[in-house]
Amino acid sequence: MDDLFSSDPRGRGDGATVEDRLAAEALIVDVEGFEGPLDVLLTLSRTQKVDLRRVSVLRLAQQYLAFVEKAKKLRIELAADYLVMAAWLTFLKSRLLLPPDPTEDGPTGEELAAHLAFQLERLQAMRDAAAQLMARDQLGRDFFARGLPEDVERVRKVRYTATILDLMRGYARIRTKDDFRPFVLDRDSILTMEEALERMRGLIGFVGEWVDLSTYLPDGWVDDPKRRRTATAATFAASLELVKEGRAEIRQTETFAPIQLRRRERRREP
Amino acid sequence: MSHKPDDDEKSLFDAPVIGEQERMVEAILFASQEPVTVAELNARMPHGCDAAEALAYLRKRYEGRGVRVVRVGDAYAFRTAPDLAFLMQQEREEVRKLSRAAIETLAIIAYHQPVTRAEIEEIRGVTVSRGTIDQLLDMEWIRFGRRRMTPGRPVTFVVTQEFLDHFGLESARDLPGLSELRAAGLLDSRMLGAGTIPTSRDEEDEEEEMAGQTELFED
Amino acid sequence: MSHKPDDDEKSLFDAPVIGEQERMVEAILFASQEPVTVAELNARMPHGCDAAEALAYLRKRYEGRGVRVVRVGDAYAFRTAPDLAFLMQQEREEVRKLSRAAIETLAIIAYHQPVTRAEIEEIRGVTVSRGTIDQLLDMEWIRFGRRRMTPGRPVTFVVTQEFLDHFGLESARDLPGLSELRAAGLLDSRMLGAGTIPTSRDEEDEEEEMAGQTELFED
Repeated sequence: MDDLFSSDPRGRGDGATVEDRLAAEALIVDVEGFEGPLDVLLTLSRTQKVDLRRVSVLRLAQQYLAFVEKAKKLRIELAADYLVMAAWLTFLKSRLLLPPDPTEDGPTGEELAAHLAFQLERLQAMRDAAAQLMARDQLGRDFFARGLPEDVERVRKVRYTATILDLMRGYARIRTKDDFRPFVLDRDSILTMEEALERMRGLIGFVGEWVDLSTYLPDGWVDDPKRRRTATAATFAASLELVKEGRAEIRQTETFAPIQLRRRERRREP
Repeated sequence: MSHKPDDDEKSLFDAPVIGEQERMVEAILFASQEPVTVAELNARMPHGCDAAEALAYLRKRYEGRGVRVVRVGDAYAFRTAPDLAFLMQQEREEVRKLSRAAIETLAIIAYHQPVTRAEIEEIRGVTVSRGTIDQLLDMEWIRFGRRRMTPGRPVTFVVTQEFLDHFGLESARDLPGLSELRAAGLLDSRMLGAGTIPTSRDEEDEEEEMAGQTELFED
Repeated sequence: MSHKPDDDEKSLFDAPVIGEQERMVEAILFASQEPVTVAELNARMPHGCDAAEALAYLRKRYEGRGVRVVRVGDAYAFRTAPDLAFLMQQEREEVRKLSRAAIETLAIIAYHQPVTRAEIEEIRGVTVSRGTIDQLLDMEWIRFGRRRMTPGRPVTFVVTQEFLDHFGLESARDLPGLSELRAAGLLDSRMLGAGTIPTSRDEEDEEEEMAGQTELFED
């Protein structure tokens, strides 16, 4: 990359040429239209009118810095990454201009410059490729699929299957209904429908008047909202069960009104 | 051929040759979402084309092929040749796990056969739907056994050879007992005392005996 | 030809003659809007058929016709000849307008696949917004590829069969200019250590090593 340095007419000046300033000014006009700093660099590199592989990175750095300077002067808010790039290019510039420091690690200025040139070339190549891709004949625009596809009729056949383990588990589940609950955690704060039903069966026989469902909630299940919720749900479900059995009647006068319950009078035997 | 558009009006350009017109009709019929009439074809094709003629050539070309140009009302479309309709059907086998109800019912039949429906319900604690039994009969995993010699002469169910084959059992007696289920970790250790499971019941078993399930564990 | 199913296994019936097989492939491909793989063809055709061979005949038969058999990845489909596009105004679909960012991202994925988001950003020099990737995923032009075996195990993106189908490509190897780009080293993942060009990143982006793209277009 001999020409890295050659096209900087003033050698090590950090000012930019008139040309660079003009380029910078032109860019400022639509800074919004750029897709980040690399895009700006690519556009700037075009002003050098050389093959991207022969672009002068040093000059590019100066052009870019001129662009950022110009933006600052015009009080144009540049996104942070534009400033990060400016800082990095300043660093690159110093590396390119100063003799290499043997104590310093990492890539040399020339390597960095070469990599930047590579990135620009690669980005340009991808843009060209994208343009070529979009210029191709496209399905639904230039060539077409069958407009009236004939669907394959899917005849579904279901085959059921089970393993012997399923069978054994199933049997174990039935034979140990009360004890065998391998996957259920015991939860103290859950009132089951069965528990509620048992309780209600005992109580309902005594209540001939309409009484709010909430009065059936067991002691100790009223204060804690969580416990109250589960108790209410279980008690409600149990009431429905009693109604279904013909042992109780249930009513609610309007939406969200209290739900009331009373014993159902047994019809006298004929 | 008919439908030739304005013969008198001379076109600036010659109409495409008929082979080219045939290609056009082919492409239009192929891509169109509906059958296309000759008038529509003519309207879409370059001036001077004779869609009817091109269509006639195209129909000829597709005679005996896998698809054909067919007439639908006064329009035309490509359709699969009728003798290849079988290719348009795809049988897909879907393997599904047996439902819990079916598995439990099946397990009870396997462990207690011959067993009546009432007995199954007694053991499961819930009613057994017709569908579940039908499904198992359908799969040929269970079949009807001898009728029970009790009032009502209820039918019994037993497992089939297919069932044994599927589960790799020589006989229903090979099914593991409760103690083995427990040893395999399938049973909670809180289970009641040990007991074996009867793998079959004699026909003289009375339905009345089914009252207490615990008896089933006592041998 | 390949995909001949078990030659050793004698079928009870002889496979249909090749002309008949060609008709079958014709019917199946005609019926489907989506490309159909050779494996699917073989699965749907009677035992003993060689869809690949029948396909070769079929492709030949349709050369120069108004519709053609095109290859899309490892699948085949009928598509109208592009030179007849002018007849298809009615069928033309409104193609979703893609942003410049989306088009670039798509090209980068196509030429560099499998490629991580960080690599796309490295190439473009800017963050790739979620929306861009989502849009391409949504159009089913890209999909997730294998995770990169580097720290953070980032996901990669690859183009899909729909992408190939849409752009009339037989495979990703047929992308325009691919070999030139590769020869120029522009598809290599070159990275420098410290001090590389800054790319603005989203904070959620995984920091990842740029592994060599050995998987590129292998198969």
